[in-house]
Amino acid sequence: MAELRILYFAWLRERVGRAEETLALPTGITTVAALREHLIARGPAYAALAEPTVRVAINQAMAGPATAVGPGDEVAFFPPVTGG
Amino acid sequence: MAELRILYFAWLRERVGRAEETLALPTGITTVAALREHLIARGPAYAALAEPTVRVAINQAMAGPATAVGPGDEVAFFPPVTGG
Amino acid sequence: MARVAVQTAPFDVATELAALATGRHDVGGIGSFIGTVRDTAGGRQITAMTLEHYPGMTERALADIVAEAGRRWPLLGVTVIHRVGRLVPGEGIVLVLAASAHRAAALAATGFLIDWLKTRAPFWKREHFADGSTAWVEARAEDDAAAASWATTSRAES
Amino acid sequence: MARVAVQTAPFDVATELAALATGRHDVGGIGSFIGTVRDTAGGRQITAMTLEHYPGMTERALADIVAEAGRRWPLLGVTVIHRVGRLVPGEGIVLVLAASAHRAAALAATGFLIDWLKTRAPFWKREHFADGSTAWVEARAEDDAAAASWATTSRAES
Repeated sequence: MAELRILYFAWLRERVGRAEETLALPTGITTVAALREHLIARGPAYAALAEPTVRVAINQAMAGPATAVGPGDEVAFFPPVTGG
Repeated sequence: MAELRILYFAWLRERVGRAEETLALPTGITTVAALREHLIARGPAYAALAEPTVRVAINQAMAGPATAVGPGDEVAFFPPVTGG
Repeated sequence: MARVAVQTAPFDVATELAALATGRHDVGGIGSFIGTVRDTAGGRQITAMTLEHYPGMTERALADIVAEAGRRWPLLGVTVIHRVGRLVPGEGIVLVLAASAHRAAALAATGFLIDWLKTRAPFWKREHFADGSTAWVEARAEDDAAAASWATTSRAES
Repeated sequence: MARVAVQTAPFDVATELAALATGRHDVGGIGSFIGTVRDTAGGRQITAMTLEHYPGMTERALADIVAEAGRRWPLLGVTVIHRVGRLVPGEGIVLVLAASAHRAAALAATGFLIDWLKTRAPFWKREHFADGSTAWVEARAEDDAAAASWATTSRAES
């Protein structure tokens, strides 16, 4: 089955209520933007994903709304970074 | 008697042939430029003072041609610095 | 030539300098930046800071930043160490070292590495206050501006 | 708050960092530059370098440069140590440390201090070559340009 591994970091992890989950990739979801909309529609726990500052990485590389998402990908959502 | 202490550094010290000397301040010498001309006129050992890159400090502060020279001053001649 | 590490343990600057330059006779200058934990933020007293990161991506992001520095300046060695976990005021968070034959490249690369790290490496800081509350540190627009200032032009000569 | 030293002995970076920042909780970043002796100059092999200076004026010039840095950036501590005498390749010549609450000030001050030191502090280097000959190092136009770049504008925000 086509699955995605989804990770959440920092306050996004706290607001979603989990650090990671596995998602069966829904038919028709092929981009970061579509995946994000799909998750937000799942319920109030995912409302934080609608924050405009949220960043996305696909397979540990920064991604944009149009970046392709496919089976087996590791997708991470997180706030702007604050290291250093 | 009105005297000046004169110091030479780096290749200027080598070309003048001494690290320092005491000079009776000649009448009418009141600026760095006049002192430099006076020294150059003393003989070939002082020819290096005519090099355009030579720097001058009066009492351990950088000076220009018009800077005043007076009794008791410490006057230093040296090449452009190359530390660091 | 490049050493990148993400670790909970403190780093030792003398050890890292020695690893970078001891026995080398081609290095003319080493630039360095050490980031440390302050005890105040926005006027509030901080008792500790917790650093979270994205294992795997962090190392890749740091390696990418180091590689970009190596394309921009003639570097002879680079070290980037970033700590994670709980840190208290006075402790070192991040160490950047950049060695080159000449000081301009070493200093410019040091600034570039920390500026890009701050906006591109997946670390997140949480501050712990004296009253027991905590808050995630917010990204600063001036960090974005500093990183963007390196985006298109090399500053090797600046 | 400022430590300026001219010495024949080697400096120890760890000791100087500790003296500058240990026990302090207001420092957020420390910028550093270490200048080291390379083994070549203009394609020729160098076996040693001799550094001469102008005792008295050197310390005054360094103190003036440190004071100027303190006027330009909000610094919490500065260390400048410059060695004189005979040095061999690989040895440290000069150490500059600048501590501030914020990294931009620490890094800018570090660059400023070494650039101004290079053109304003009375040190002269002589290189010793493998064949026994020696030559005084000539001042470089690019060092004058680097120093001049700081002359009129503060770069605290750069």
